[in-house]
Amino acid sequence: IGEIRRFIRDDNPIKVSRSTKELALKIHRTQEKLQGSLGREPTVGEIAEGLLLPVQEVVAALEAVQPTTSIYAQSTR
Amino acid sequence: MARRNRMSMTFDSRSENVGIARVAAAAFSAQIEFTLPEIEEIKVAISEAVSNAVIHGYSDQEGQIELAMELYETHLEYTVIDWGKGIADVEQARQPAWSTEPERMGLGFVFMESFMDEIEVTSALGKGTTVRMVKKFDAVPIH
Amino acid sequence: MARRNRMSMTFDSRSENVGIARVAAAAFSAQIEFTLPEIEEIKVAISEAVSNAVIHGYSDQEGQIELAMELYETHLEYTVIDWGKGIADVEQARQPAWSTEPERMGLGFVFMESFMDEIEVTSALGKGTTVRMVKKFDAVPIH
Ligand SMILES: Nc1ncnc2c1ncn2[C@@H]1O[C@H](COP(=O)(O)OP(=O)(O)O)[C@@H](O)[C@H]1O
Ligand SMILES: Nc1ncnc2c1ncn2[C@@H]1O[C@H](COP(=O)(O)OP(=O)(O)O)[C@@H](O)[C@H]1O
Ligand SMILES: [Mg+2]
Ligand SMILES: [Mg+2]
Repeated sequence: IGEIRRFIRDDNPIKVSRSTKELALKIHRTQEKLQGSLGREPTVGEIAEGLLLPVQEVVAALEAVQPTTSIYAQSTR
Repeated sequence: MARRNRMSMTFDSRSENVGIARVAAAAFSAQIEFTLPEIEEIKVAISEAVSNAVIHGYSDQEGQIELAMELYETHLEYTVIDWGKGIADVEQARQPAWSTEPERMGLGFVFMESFMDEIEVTSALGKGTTVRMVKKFDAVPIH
Repeated sequence: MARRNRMSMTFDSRSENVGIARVAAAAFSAQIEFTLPEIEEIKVAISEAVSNAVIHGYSDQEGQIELAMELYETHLEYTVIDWGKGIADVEQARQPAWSTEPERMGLGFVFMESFMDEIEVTSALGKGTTVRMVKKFDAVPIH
């Protein structure tokens, strides 16, 4: 799996700017923090509220740090 | 059942567009108070359906793909259509680990099935394939 | 000039869809190595055009909106179409601070003009409005 991950990352054609990565990191931190305080998985709306961002921007930021095609599809190559 | 929202997108059969369709599907689905892991599952199901259209439907040749998304009171419906080569035996194609290409894992339909509540595949050789997937939800809060 | 990619989306005239169209446009545009501020600008221009279709074109009534996006060698083209009420005087509508609604700022077209390289507005009363915007780029690296 580590090998596949590294392959995907090296091969990842999307140049993700640092600020998008930072936003993705912030989203994950908010997710974890809310998980702790709520005692359950927070919804996208709760995460977006905490970050004062529209829900669409939250889910799009997470997509931008991922490879374009499915990891399942790529890992077979 | 009243439809609350609809968006459909049509795009060239290119691997770049799988990621763009994923973003749009995630954003459309975020109208419902899903958790991030739930959104992630929806994205995987959409990716598998759309990349099947690119890879198998058109075998990397030119063609159009449609992704239609509809929001109802208690479920979301996603339909992925291609007008490519079609599937000879749908039941066989949906079997775990079954693939027409030796280097592939044959798990696309398995992921779609496990991450969605319903999946319906209709296909005709030389005509194309339609994959309709339904994701249910309890709450009705809409952003 | 060869077209390298195309995606078009059609959606209900609802304010929720402005944000979805916005992130889809950002994802489509990210095929080119724009800087983040440039992507932000494209998103603002798209939002302004789509929200004009929702607010003015259909005045919050039902209707369909299309956003077509095309990638060429050295430019991107975005076309936003509505089949709503149309604009009586396009030249006047494009003036800074001009709005038919007293509480609005009338800066939508100003943003579209300053963030895109070209903008073309065609409209007919009772028929609808088409806003075509072009964003140029130098390099041709495609992801
Ligand atoms: N849109 C499609 N058009 C033509 N054939 C398809 C399509 N989707 C799936 N198939 C067929 O079904 C098989 C199984 O699909 P899937 O479970 O996604 O596995 P994989 O993509 O790894 O082969 C594919 O190998 C292919 O033969
Ligand atoms: N799609 C459209 N359909 C009908 N009228 C429009 C449309 N887009 C713009 N307009 C008209 O042009 C005017 C100026 O638009 P804009 O610069 O975006 O400012 P604002 O939206 O703040 O009014 C609007 O007030 C409206 O009268
Ligand atoms: Mg597959
Ligand atoms: Mg406006």
